[in-house]
Order: sequence, then C-alpha cells, then structure tokens
Amino acid sequence: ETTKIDFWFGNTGDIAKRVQEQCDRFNKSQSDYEVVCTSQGSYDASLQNTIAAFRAGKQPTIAQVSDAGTLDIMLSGAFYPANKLMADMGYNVDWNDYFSGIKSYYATSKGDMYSFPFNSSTPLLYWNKDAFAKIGKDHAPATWEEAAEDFKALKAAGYACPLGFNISRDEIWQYGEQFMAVHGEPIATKRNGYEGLDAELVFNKGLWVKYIKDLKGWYDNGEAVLKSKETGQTFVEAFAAGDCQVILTSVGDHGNIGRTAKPGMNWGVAMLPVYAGTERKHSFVGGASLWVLSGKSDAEYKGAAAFFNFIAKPEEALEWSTVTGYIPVRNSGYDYLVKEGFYEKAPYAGRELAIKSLTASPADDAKSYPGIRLGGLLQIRQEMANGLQAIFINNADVQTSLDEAAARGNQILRRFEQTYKGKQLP
Amino acid sequence: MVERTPVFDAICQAILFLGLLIALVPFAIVIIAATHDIRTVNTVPMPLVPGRDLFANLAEAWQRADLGVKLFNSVLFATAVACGKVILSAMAAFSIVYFRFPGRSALFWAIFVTLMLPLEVRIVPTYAVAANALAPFQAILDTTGITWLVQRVSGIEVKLEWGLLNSYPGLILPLVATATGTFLYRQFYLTIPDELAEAAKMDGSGPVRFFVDMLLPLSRPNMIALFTIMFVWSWNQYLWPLLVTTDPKFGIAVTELRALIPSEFGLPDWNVAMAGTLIIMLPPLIVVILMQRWFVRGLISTEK
Amino acid sequence: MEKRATFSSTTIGLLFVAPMLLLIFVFFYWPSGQALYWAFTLEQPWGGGNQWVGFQNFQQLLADPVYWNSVVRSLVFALASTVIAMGLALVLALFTDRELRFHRAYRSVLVWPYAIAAPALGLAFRFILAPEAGLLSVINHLSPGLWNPALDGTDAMIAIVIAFSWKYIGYNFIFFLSALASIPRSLTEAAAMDGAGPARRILDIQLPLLTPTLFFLLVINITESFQDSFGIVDIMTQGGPARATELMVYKIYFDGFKGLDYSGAAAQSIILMLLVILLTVVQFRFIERRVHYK
Amino acid sequence: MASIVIRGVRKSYQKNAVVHGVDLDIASGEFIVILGPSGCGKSTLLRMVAGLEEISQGEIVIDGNVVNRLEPRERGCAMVFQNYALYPHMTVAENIGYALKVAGVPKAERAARVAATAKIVNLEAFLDRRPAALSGGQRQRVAMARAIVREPKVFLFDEPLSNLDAKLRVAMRAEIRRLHRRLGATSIFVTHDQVEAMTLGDRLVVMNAGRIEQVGSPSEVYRRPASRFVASFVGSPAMNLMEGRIDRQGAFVYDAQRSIPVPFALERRLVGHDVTLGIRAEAARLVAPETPGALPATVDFVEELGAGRVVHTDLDGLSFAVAVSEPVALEPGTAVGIAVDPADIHLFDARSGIRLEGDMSPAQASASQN
Amino acid sequence: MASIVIRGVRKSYQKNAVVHGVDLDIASGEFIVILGPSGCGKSTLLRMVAGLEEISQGEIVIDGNVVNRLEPRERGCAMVFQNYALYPHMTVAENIGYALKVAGVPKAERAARVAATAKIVNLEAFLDRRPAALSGGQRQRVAMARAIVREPKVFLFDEPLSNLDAKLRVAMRAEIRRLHRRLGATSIFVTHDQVEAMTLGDRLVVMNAGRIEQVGSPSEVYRRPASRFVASFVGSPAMNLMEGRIDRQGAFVYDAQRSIPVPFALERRLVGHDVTLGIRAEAARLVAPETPGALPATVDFVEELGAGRVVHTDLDGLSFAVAVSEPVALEPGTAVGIAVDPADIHLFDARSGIRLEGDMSPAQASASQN
Ligand SMILES: Nc1ncnc2c1ncn2[C@@H]1O[C@H](COP(=O)(O)OP(=O)(O)OP(=O)(O)O)[C@@H](O)[C@H]1O
Ligand SMILES: Nc1ncnc2c1ncn2[C@@H]1O[C@H](COP(=O)(O)OP(=O)(O)OP(=O)(O)O)[C@@H](O)[C@H]1O
Ligand SMILES: O=P(O)(O)OC[C@H](O)CO
Ligand SMILES: [Mg+2]
Ligand SMILES: [Mg+2]
Repeated sequence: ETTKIDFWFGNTGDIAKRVQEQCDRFNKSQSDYEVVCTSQGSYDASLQNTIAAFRAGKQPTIAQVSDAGTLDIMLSGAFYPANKLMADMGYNVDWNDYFSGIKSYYATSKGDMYSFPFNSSTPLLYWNKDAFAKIGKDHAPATWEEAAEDFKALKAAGYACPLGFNISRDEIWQYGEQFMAVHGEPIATKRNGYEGLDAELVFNKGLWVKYIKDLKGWYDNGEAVLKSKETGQTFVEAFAAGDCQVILTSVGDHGNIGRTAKPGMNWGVAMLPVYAGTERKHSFVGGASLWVLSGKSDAEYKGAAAFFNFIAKPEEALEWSTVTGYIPVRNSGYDYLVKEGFYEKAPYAGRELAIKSLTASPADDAKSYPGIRLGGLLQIRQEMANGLQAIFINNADVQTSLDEAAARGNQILRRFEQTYKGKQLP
Repeated sequence: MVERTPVFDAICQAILFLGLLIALVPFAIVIIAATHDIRTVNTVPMPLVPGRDLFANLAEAWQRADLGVKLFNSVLFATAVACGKVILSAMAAFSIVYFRFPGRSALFWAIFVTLMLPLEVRIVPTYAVAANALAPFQAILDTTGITWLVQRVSGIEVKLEWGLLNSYPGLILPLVATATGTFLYRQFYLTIPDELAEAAKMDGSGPVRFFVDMLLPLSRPNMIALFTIMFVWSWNQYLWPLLVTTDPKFGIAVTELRALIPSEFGLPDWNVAMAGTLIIMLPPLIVVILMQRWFVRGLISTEK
Repeated sequence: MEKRATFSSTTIGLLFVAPMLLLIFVFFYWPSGQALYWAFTLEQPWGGGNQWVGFQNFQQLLADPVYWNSVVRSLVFALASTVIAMGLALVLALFTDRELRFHRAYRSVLVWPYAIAAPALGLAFRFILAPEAGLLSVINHLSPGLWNPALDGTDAMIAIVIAFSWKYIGYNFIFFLSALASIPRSLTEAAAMDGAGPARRILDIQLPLLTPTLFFLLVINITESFQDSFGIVDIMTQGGPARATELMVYKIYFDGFKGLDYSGAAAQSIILMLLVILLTVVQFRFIERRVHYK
Repeated sequence: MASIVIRGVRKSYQKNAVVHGVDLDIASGEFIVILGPSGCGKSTLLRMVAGLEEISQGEIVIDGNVVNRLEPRERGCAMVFQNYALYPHMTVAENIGYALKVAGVPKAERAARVAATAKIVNLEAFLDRRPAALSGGQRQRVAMARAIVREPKVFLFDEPLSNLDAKLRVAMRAEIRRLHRRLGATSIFVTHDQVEAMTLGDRLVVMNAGRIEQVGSPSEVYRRPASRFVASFVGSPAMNLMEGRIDRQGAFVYDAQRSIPVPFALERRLVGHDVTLGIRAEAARLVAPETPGALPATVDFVEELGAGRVVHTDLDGLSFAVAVSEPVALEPGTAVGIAVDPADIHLFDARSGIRLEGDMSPAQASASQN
Repeated sequence: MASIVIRGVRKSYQKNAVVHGVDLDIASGEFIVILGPSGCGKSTLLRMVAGLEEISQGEIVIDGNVVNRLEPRERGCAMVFQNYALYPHMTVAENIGYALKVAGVPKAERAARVAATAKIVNLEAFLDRRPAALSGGQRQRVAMARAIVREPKVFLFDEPLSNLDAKLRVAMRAEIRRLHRRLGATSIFVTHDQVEAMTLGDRLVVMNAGRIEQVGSPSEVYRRPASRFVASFVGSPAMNLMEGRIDRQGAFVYDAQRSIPVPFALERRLVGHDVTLGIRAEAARLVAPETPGALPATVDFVEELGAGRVVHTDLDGLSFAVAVSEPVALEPGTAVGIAVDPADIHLFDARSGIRLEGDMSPAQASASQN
C-alpha cells in the first residue's frame, strides 16, 4: 500500500517539468510512497493556496515557499521543522553540510534549519568577453570603480548598453539586497531582522545610497540602460542578444543565456563586484525552500522525509544542476559535481562562482549578515523599487527617495510586528 | 429594405476591417510565436515571418501539459459554469422582474453586490467554505445555540459536512455565484412587451410555464451572448480551479497553460507556451464561432 | 421600470431566486464577510490569530497620499477604458449589425479578444507596445521618445487602458450585437420612411432602444475596470513606472495575495467596494432614468 | 356558461381616470357587444375582466365569485388582443395550440383541435410559419384562433376582425355566431364596426369617455338612442342632428324662419326648451323642392356606396344627409326638398344630451344624467 | 405631384411567391385604393413602392425615375404602417415630428405643424404620452399623423383606419380627402372597408392572390365586376352567385327544374356554356311567393343593420341574400318569392371566372385570363 503525499510548488515552464521528473524518479525509486507534485502557477499562488488549504485543514504535506514568505511561515507554527522531522523519522542529516549562505538564510537565529533549501541560486555578474576584448580587457570588473571605467570604455567603444539593468520589484534582489549582502551592509537593524520583529530599515543610510547615485550617474551618461519587459527586451535577453555587455542576474539564468545567446558570442560570469576597500561577504541565497506542514499523518511525514532524503543525494544534485540553472546546496553535492567534472564542461563552467559567492565569508562571521528576516519583504521590495523608479524615471533626489522608501517600508514592518504581537522569532 | 449607401458602407467596411485587424494582431503574434524555435522567439524584435517549429511546439506543449484529459475537463467545467450561470441568472432575474414581493429590489442589490469583490480578494475564506460547503450553516447553528440544544435533547452532535475540494461541484458552484447574468437578464426582461406575458397568462400559463415557454426562447440572443462570454470567462479561470483541484484527474487546461509559462529562471521557451496557448484558445474560439451562427435577429416583433 | 404584467405568487418568486441566493450566500457573502472582518483586525495569514484594531487599517490608508493617488488613478482608468471599450464595441456592433458583406466574419472575430488568456495577452501586448521594438515603435520613428511606457507614466497608463479595452471590446461587442438583434426591424423601417439615413437611424432609433444594454454594459464595464484590471497591471507594468499604474485593485491584489497582508487588503477592498457601489448607485439613480425599456 | 357582473368598476392610470364607474350585468351565455369611440376605455374594461389590469375600484363577479384578486388563468376567459400579442418565437400552430399545451391536452388531440381551428380562420396553409412572416390580417386570425381553440367559458374579443376584409369578416362573423351557439360561452366583443355591432350581439353596450351611455338590443339602440351621443355614434351615416328650440306651436325651430313640426313635443311639455333634434339619413326622403312640408335644401354631393348612396345636402347652412337606395343623378347645387315623417324624429335635451321621451320633463332628464 | 408606374413587379419570400406580376399606372395626384383579401399582397406591394422590400422582379417608376435601387428616404413617400411601428421611446409629439426633425425643420415650425396635425387626428390631449400609454385607435392615429405631417409627394396608407370607430373614421376619411385636395399628393390607400374603398378612391384596384383582378372607378367595379372574384369580394353583403348552365332558351339553369331567363344570353352566344350567375342582394326584391317569374325561396333569417336589413333566404339549397330597406317581419321558414330584373344579372365564365359581356365568347374569355 503506497502512501500519497502532496507537494505543491510554484515553478512553471521547463522548471516545473524538471520538478515533475524529479518526483517521478523518486516514485520509481521505491514503492512505499507516491509524491504528487503540482505546479501552482507561481510562488505567490503556491503560497496562497497552501495557506488557504492549511486554514481549511486540507494542506499538502510539502509546500515550496519562496525566500520572501519565509518569515510568515516561521511565525505561523503551521509546519513541522525540517530538522525535527528528519530526526523523528530516523534520518541523520549533517546540517552543516549546507553552504553557509544558504543555511543561515533558512535557519533560525539559533541555527536550526526549519526548511529544506530546494531550488537555490545567487546572482553573478555576466560579461561579454568579446566586448571587453574590444576595450582591451580579458577579465570582468571586480570592483564597482573598475566597472565604472569599463562602462565608460565600452560606451566609448560604441556599445549602446554597457550595463543593462532594471529597477522593478523583482530586481531589488540583485541590485539591492545582494549588494548589501556582499558589502556586509545591513538592510535593517537587528541583524536584518533576525533578532527581533522590531527591526528598522536602514538601507537608506549606508553604502547603497552611493551605489544608487553611481548607477544613476551611469544611467544619465548612457552607460547603464534600462532594459525590461516594458521596453520590449529584458536585460537578460539584451545580454544574450549581445546588446548589453554586462548584467547582474541569477546563476539560474546561466543555462538560458547559454541556450539563447547569439551564436558565437563569448561570455563569462564573475562574482558581484564590490566597492574598493570593502571586504567581500557571502551573498544571499535566492529561490525557495521546502516546508513540511503540520497536521499530517506519520506515514505522510515518513514519505516526506524519504523524499527529502532522496533529493539530497549527490546524484540528484548533479541531475538538478544539469537540467536547471540552480546550484547544489550542500558541500557534498558540490564536491560530487566537481568530481564528476561538471564545472569543466562548456555550458556549466562558471557556475561554481555562485558557490564561491555564497561561501565568501563563513556563516559565523559577525560582520556578514545571515540573510533577511523581514515581514512583508515583498512589499518592502516594492517600496524600494518605487523609490528607485522615482529616482531613475522622475529624477527624484536619491537620498530623499530612499528615505521615503525606508519610511514606508518601516510602516510595513510595524504593521507586521503588530500582527504578530507577542510572538517570538525562533 | 433597399439600402444604397456606398459611402457609408465603405466607411463601415473600413472601420470593421480595421477592427478585425486590431482584434487579430495579438492572435497573429501568438501564432507566429508558436512557430519559432526558442532562440528566434527570444530575439528582439521577434521576426514576424513564421518559423517552422509549429508542430514540434504543439506536440511539446500537448505532451507536457497532458492536454488530452485537461481539455476535456475544461470543456466540461466551462460548459457547466456557463450553463449554470445562464440558467440560474435567468431564474433569479425572472423573480426580480416578474414578481412583486417585498424586498425584491433588496434581493437584486444583494445579488448585484457580488460583482464588487473579486474572487482573488476572498479566496482564502472561500476555499474554507469549499472544503465544507455546509460550514456556514454549521456556524449559524452553533452560534444560535441550536447545535447545543439538539445535542442536549437528542444526544446527537450536529455536524454538517459537504466537502467540495477535488470535485466538479467545487470547481463549478463558486464561479456560478455572481451577478453579471442576473443583471443582463433583468435588463432584457424589462424590454419584453407586457402583452406577451398577458397573452400567456390568458392562455393559462403560470409563472413557471411562462418562464420556460416564453422568456427562455425569447432571450435566446442574450442567452447565447451570455453563454459565450461565460464559457470563455470560465475557460480562462485558473486561480480557483488550481486551488480546489489538487487531483490531476480534475485539472483543467488553463492551469496547465500557466504551468507552461516560463518561470523566472527557467528556460524562456515562449514558443512552447504560445503553442499551448494556441491549443487552449481553440475551444473558446470554436464556441464563439458556433454561437454566432445561432444569433437570430429580431425574435421580438419583426413586424410589418 | 415596473412591469405591468407580473405574477403574484411570492413562493414561486422566491423559489426562482433561491438557488442563486443560496450560492451567493455560501460562496460570496459568508467568505466575504470573513474577509471583511479582517479589515478591522490584523490577521495572521496562516490563521494563527488576529488583533482587533478597529479602524486603524482604514486610518492608515486614508492618511496616505499615495493611496489617494491610486484612487484617482483607478477612476481615470475606469473612465478611460469604459469609454474606449464601449465606444469602439458599439461602433463595431452597429456596423456589423448592418449585415454588410463579411458580417459573419466580423461577428465571430470581434468577440475573440475576450477569449485570449492573460499570459498570451501580456506577451502579445508586450510585442505590440514595446517602445523600441514593438509595433507601436513606429511612433518613435516619427518622433523619438514620444512613446515609452517603460519610462513614462502616462504612456504606461495608456498601455494598460489599451490592453484592457482591447479585451473588453469583445465582451461589449457580443452584448451589443445581441441587443441590436432584438430591435424590431419595423422601427428602423419607419425611420427610413421618415427620411432618416443609416447614421441618423443609429442615433435616433437604435441607440435609444439600446439603452438597456448600454446601461448594463456601463455598469459592468465600470465595475470590471475596477475589479478585473489587476491581472493586466501585474503582467504589463506591475504598477510602475513609479506607481503610475498602481490601481486600487492591483494594490489589493499585491498586498493581500503576494504580500500576505490580509487585513490591509481587506480594508482596501472595503473602500474599493464602497466606491464601486457608490458609483453603481449613482448610475442607477441618475442614468437609468434615461433608459428606455419599452 | 358564466354570468359576469361588473359593479362600479373604475380605473385610473396614475392620475388619469379612464373608466369612471361601469355597471353591467351579463347573463350567462349572452353575447355582448361594446361599441364606443377610440380611447373610451373599451380595452381597459375588457382587460379588467380578463384580470390583466388591476381594478382601481369596484368589483367584477364571474359566475358568482368576485374575481378582483384572481389571476387571469383562474378566471377561465380567453381573449383576443387588439394588437394580437402573438408569441413571436412560435409557429402559428404553436401559437394556437399553446393554451391547450398548458392545459395538458394530449398531443394528438391538440393537433386535431389546432387544425380544426385553423380551418375556421382560414389559416391551414400557414400553420408552420412564424408570425413575422404573416400579413396583418393573418396575424389577427391567429389571435382569433388562439382564443377559439380553447372553448372557454368566457370569450373576450378586442376588435378581433378589424384587419380582415369584408368577405372574410362576414365569414368570421358567421363563424363566431355558430361558435357561440355551439359553446354558449358568455362573450364580450369590442368592435368599431357598425354592422358587427348590429348583427352579432344580443345586447349592445355603448360607451363614451369611460362611462356606459346605453345598454340595449341593437335595434333598440338604433331606434331609440338614449342620448345624443349614442344617436350620433350608432348608425352610418351618422344621424343628422340639429340644435334648436321648441316653440309654442310645438314645432322645432332651428333657424329664424324655418321649423319642423314635432307633434309629440306639446304632449311632452317641451315648449320653450332647447333641444337637439335628430333624424336618421334613411328616415328622410328626397322630394321635389316645392313639396309642402318639405324642408328646402340644396345638394352638396352624392356619396356612392355601391349598394346605396348618400346624398349630402345643405339645409340652410347645416349639412344634412339623406340615404337613397335608387340610383340618382343629382348635380351639386340642385335644389331638393327633404321630407321627414314626424314619427322618425328623435329629441334630446340640449344641455344633458339625454333622450326626451314619454312624460319626462327636461329637468328630470338633466337630473338623471348626473 | 408624382406619377407611379408599377411594371411587372413580383415578390417572393424565399420560395413563396406572394406577388405575381403587378402592372399599374398611377397618375400624378391620383388617389388609388387597393382592396383585396387578407394576405393577397397589398402590404407587400405598398412596401415595395416605399422601398422597404426588395423588388424580386419588375420595376417601379416614380416620377419617371426607376426607384428599384433607391432608398426609402430618396423616394419621397410617407407611409402609415399597418402595425403602426411607432417609436416606443418617443412621445406622441416626437413621433409625429420625427420626420420633420430629420428634415431639419426649425423647432418652432415643427411644433406648430405637429400641433396642427395632432388636431386633425384628434390627439391634442396626448402629445406628451408614450405610445405604450395609448389605446389601439390612438396609436393608429399617431401613425396616421406621422405620415400626414410630412406633406410628401406620395402617400402610402396601409389600412390606416381599421382601428377607428365609425364616426372617427368618417371624419378621418373627410380629412384625408381634404388633405388630398390640398396637397394633391399621389396616394395609395389599402383598406378592407367597402365604404372607404367606394368613397375615397379615384380608382379602385382589386387584388387577389398577388394579382390585380380589376382596376376601375368604384362604381364601375361595383357595377361591372370584371371577374367572379371581384363580384364576390366587392359589395356587402356579397353578391349572390349561382353555378349553372345556359339552356337553349337562353335561360340560366341552376337546378334540374328551375331556371332564370337571361335575355342577353342568346345574343351573346352562350348557349350550352357553364356560367356563374351573379345578382346583388339589393338588385333582388322580395315578392309574394306566387308572383309569376319570381324564384320561390324560404326565409332563413333576417339580419338587422339598423339602416337596412338583409333577408337571407334558402333558394333550393343555395343561400341567397336580399337587401330590404323597409322593416319587415319575416319569420324563418316563411315562403317568399325573389324577383330579379334581368338587367341586374351578371354572368361569369364558370372556368375562368371572367365576366361575360358584349360579344365575347367564353373561349375568348378563358384565353384572356391567362
Ligand atoms: N416574411 C415573409 N415570409 C414569407 N411569407 C410572407 C412574409 N411576409 C408576408 N408573407 C406572405 O405574403 C403574403 C402577402 O402578405 P401581405 O402582408 O402583403 O398581405 P396583405 O395583403 O397586406 O394582407 P392583410 O390584409 O392581411 O394585411 C401573405 O400570404 C403572407 O403570409
Ligand atoms: N398605460 C396607460 N397610461 C395612461 N393612460 C392610458 C394607458 N393605457 C391606456 N390609457 C388611456 O386610457 C384610455 C382608454 O384606453 P383603452 O385602451 O381602453 O381605449 P379603447 O376604448 O380600447 O380605445 P381603442 O378603440 O382606440 O382601442 C385612452 O384614452 C388611453 O389613452
Ligand atoms: O528566481 P529564484 O528562484 O532564483 O529566486 C529569486 C528571488 O528569490 C526572487 O524573490
Ligand atoms: Mg382598444
Ligand atoms: Mg397588410
């Protein structure tokens, strides 16, 4: 008799197909459990549906929750903590095998991992080697100062779009959060919220302000160009088409750019630049993790544990990284990939930089931030995006706009705090 | 009628043709996108000369989204919602227009207000109701103390339960519960000449017969319009079906289409997604074409 | 608008509405009631509990000038898209109804826009409206920078109005067509005898006799432009650039559905609902008077 | 089969009163014809009987039961609507058979009855058509058939033959009479047609402006019109009416010099009163201008009616019609004499319009009018 | 003001042919009345003239221009629709004034003309009402006014008076005549009313089943009906028709034993032919049963018409109507004699129905029918 367990996820397109394949592999690998994997159309819909189902007592056993929803579920008590589940079901997991930047993002401030990182990514800088060759360079900029020179040179060499970027809500991740992460800058007080719901946003007070001013300068000079769906071409498409020479985006795009890039184009990736004199810290993980929901039967939990155990296998990590742009989440998986020569092969070479970025500083480094633990993170990103749009589109003053974004963001945080009055962060 | 208005006709034709073009351009783009390979579909601007991968893309979309079963479910679901709306709205409007009981207009407004709050806003509690459609009644019994009373008197615990998740009623009923149709029928009924109702009454027909024998056939153009719109509308619903049907057995085509749309860092295979769109758009288009053939002019007094 | 010929049996009358009432009670009023209750609380999304805050949610909203801007924007959007969608659909329907050559083709195809699924609509309009490479980019060849919905708030608003109207033209078209089909031909003939040409007949005979449908569509279009627009905003502009297309319902959708701020979304829903109800009541009070039912 | 009593029935639309209190007793099986000018409330009255119009005041009793609050279908009446009110989406056969279908008559019987009725109204060839493809008269016949087929206890006809040609109308009239004989259904028949009114009804009801002016057998109404209105309304050409006064000699003076002797005027004590004198066109004869006692007139024009003709004359400025059965050749302007048999003279009170007869004094006449 | 020529006009609806080739010349300013049984194609013909119906074949010429392809508004006709076709959303005044508004007549003038027209049709009190609040006859008057107000060059009336009472109808008839005199507009008037047909028209057109049977002045049509159909259709009560054969003596034999002498039958060489004999009710006289030469009959019933009466008799199984002007007291069953003046006899060919007159042989008659 097989036990069925539901697994709801948000990915779509070919990723959804890959998830499905993984589920099939698991189902084939044993006969005790059958995991039914359903794409819910988007991260938001997936979370929303899971919540609705949970409130009605019809929740799936496993749900994928994106980084932005982490705090809500952590405070909900609606889940079966991952570490406890695995221990209860008799699996011995080495939690320290996870990369520091990943583990800290999903762990409590005490270091307990409540969910399983699933599809993980981090941003990289993509650069067009052909264009850089034209300005006599054979490496990507490591600092923003160097990047500024390169942009200028590229512009002078006749390139219309040295840096392609965008400032929508979805791009705050690489242009905001990750910038602050690698610079060891706080986004909010209380260690980015890890130490209390009363955290306050401070992104308007640090290095990010300078970065935005620089970006605006490049933009005004035509060295940085807005590329988005609305203009007809996203910056990723623009890079793949050879129209933009540098972009910042997730390692997840590595595969796509490989497949859609202009034939013959030489390009590479590098870690995000930092300002000169800054000590590089680890970047944050992006993507989503898998949560086990409370209120299910033991048999289902056993199935869930078996599933997690299955996808944690190094072979699965290899397969997953091969068919998607996502990265392995554990050292053991990474080592297996290295051993298999994964990172030497043409389409995959360079992705190891993502791991480097995620592990640039140790997890216990007091000067780096473990991640972001803020309520209403999506809305805060929207406020930041609105601030940036005011700056770039309406030519509003940088400091004023960022201050306002922070103030509005703080209101969101206060509402959140009030909502969970009396609750403690685990 | 003899009409000879070449200039006006030409203007009409020109505008209609323009309208036709404007209506078709987005479809053309979808079709062309579905013929390209992944690289071409992602070049900017996308070439307007069709590529050669249409069938490959269609096959890929069909297979990936398991469209055979899903299309069938979709047809069933959309037809049921559309029929449900067409019939229930006709009935409700009949009551509102043709009867004279107190509170009639309050009822109309009560139904009407359902237009004002989209499903997305109330989806969480709606799901809870779908999980047990009798929950509201249970709650009423609980708060009024009837549950307690029955329990005391008979020892039976009143527990009403009717779960609609993963069922056709669950898919269909909540989507039927809106006012568009009722309002449309109200507008139409108000234009029906009183003489017809009077003649029917003289012929001995009561309200039910009048409704079935007169109103329904007379509302045919409206009914067809409403059916068409509602079919298409339900066909394109995805949030609710997605939520109530976790069992792939009940899945519908559009949710599968959503799953075909490339994710953020997934492969941008818009060609496959658009091929899927193409397949999935076909049934509603067929419905539109079929329905227009049923449009019959002037049932109401084409007099001479 | 009272019927002369009515039926007296209240029981049968109630039986006829009963199914609809039951459905809307269970699937609309009950859940909506719950959702609206959240407007006076701060609700934890996972159902862990809530805090009663009275009118705090409303106060915060109403004190926020950004929110008021979105109210104004929503009104502008509703007005513009209703006028365009209804106006064009009406013209097309009136012309199609003349049954010139190809009218069957027009009758089918002009409804299609409503049949397109949202993602396809998004993709198609991205292709059409993109300032650099889209079909509308010709505008920029004529006068550079004239059309840029990515950077110009007004252009972005125009873009979503176009997309929304485009979809609703199909919707309005089919209802106009069905209403035109039930105008007695003899009246058109009488007007023709009275010397009225086709255009004149449209104005004097068909339009007045269409008023019940015009009214229906007016109410529905305005309501829908408040309710149904978030999908298009989400796909096309996400409320940008710089909030230029942040409509009330989009913010509700975003805060509630994506941001899990159920209470904030509920409070906004109430305000939106009141606004739409107010508009609707105004229409019933002042516009329905001009509707000719018989 | 059913008696109908109408008691003090009034009807107002908002502020407009259109029926001002009608009382009428219709015996079971009687055939009543209502005649009256356009807009006088005939249809309204009929519709109140049918149950289609709320009765503002008064009551209607059918077969002993007050039906004010009964639904139309509970009253057992069939009605032919003035504007047909055909079901546009049904064929002629379906239109006719609808009432039977509602009544649950089996299909075969229904078809037979529909066919039989269609034959009566000459519509056999059109049973499969929709009303839109019928001529005006054909539609009216469908409306007629729809009522006939039901064989109800009460028939209400609202100008059911107005769109039919003379020949068909005669045939239909005969058919209605036959039907009435066969079914004996109490019938109320509204018409504008004088011939219909005279030939069909057991009793004729003449209405005017929401009131009944006279009820009586057709010949009674024709011969002894109760009021000036009835006199002028019933009969074609209309009765010649002249305003004047009765002089001491009992003669009617309508002009400084001219008078018509009215033998009974004296015995009715009408001397000195203002009256209207009426003479039907067919009661007057054309005589030679110099005939003693004849009124001198000149010919205005002659209206040729085929079967007869009406000579319109000018009687000292008044127009006066004389019906003549033999062909005449009278040029306009010819001088003629008009002879009137005093027995054919009608007198009406000039103020109230009421008929002056027997011993009734004008004062009484005026009083009874109110 | 405009002549109308209708040449070989045919009309079919899908497979149904309803007008089979009509030829008619209407002089400018003429007043033509069309009479014909229900469904014979009168409205269709009128609508083709108006431009509301495509002409399947043939052509219509107004004022020398072929108008087949002209729009209604380019033909300059005004029309009263049989079913009124009032604009439900306009008041009576707006309905009447609509054509003027379209024509751009200034508001003040429009109001004046509408008021004047409303007065003609007796609708002054209803100008602000919507059609739904009017009685049947009032609606018809609005339809009438709508045409009148335009003072067009061609008037098309489709049974414009059918819902009016006799009195109003007489008045309206006079009004139409006056209007015609004043405007001189060419008019085509469809009616069912014999009196209207006889009194209004310069010429009468009798149609049957989509064909014209006779065109002529009213009295000509009445006195010398061109066919059995016309004979039976025109005149009320309808002409008595009997089937029979002319014997050697030139007498009409309708029964083994009985015959009616037809003096001219011999001179017309009709001996041995099957014919239909027609006698108008008013051409026959009731005489004592034993009167020599009289046809023996028994009384069926007497129809009282007020101004006259019709005695329906049974003539050896045939029903035969006799019009009588004086009151008679005849019980059903009474034996009477019917006397006929041979000059009043009409003969029609039994096969073709065509009138037999002058020297025409039946063979010729049949031939000319096709
Ligand atoms: N749309 C149609 N389709 C088919 N037959 C039609 C249509 N309209 C009219 N007819 C037929 O054409 C014939 C002539 O119709 P028309 O209306 O001209 O008659 P009419 O002479 O005006 O009759 P009436 O006096 O009853 O009004 C009728 O037999 C009618 O049934
Ligand atoms: N809905 C209404 N509102 C106001 N007045 C009305 C309404 N319906 C009818 N009337 C008026 O009531 C009066 C009587 O109407 P009714 O229809 O009974 O007349 P009728 O005697 O049948 O006339 P006709 O012979 O012209 O049909 C008319 O003057 C009419 O204008
Ligand atoms: O697209 P992913 O899965 O790499 O995630 C990106 C960020 O988490 C967006 O919130
Ligand atoms: Mg009437
Ligand atoms: Mg006709």
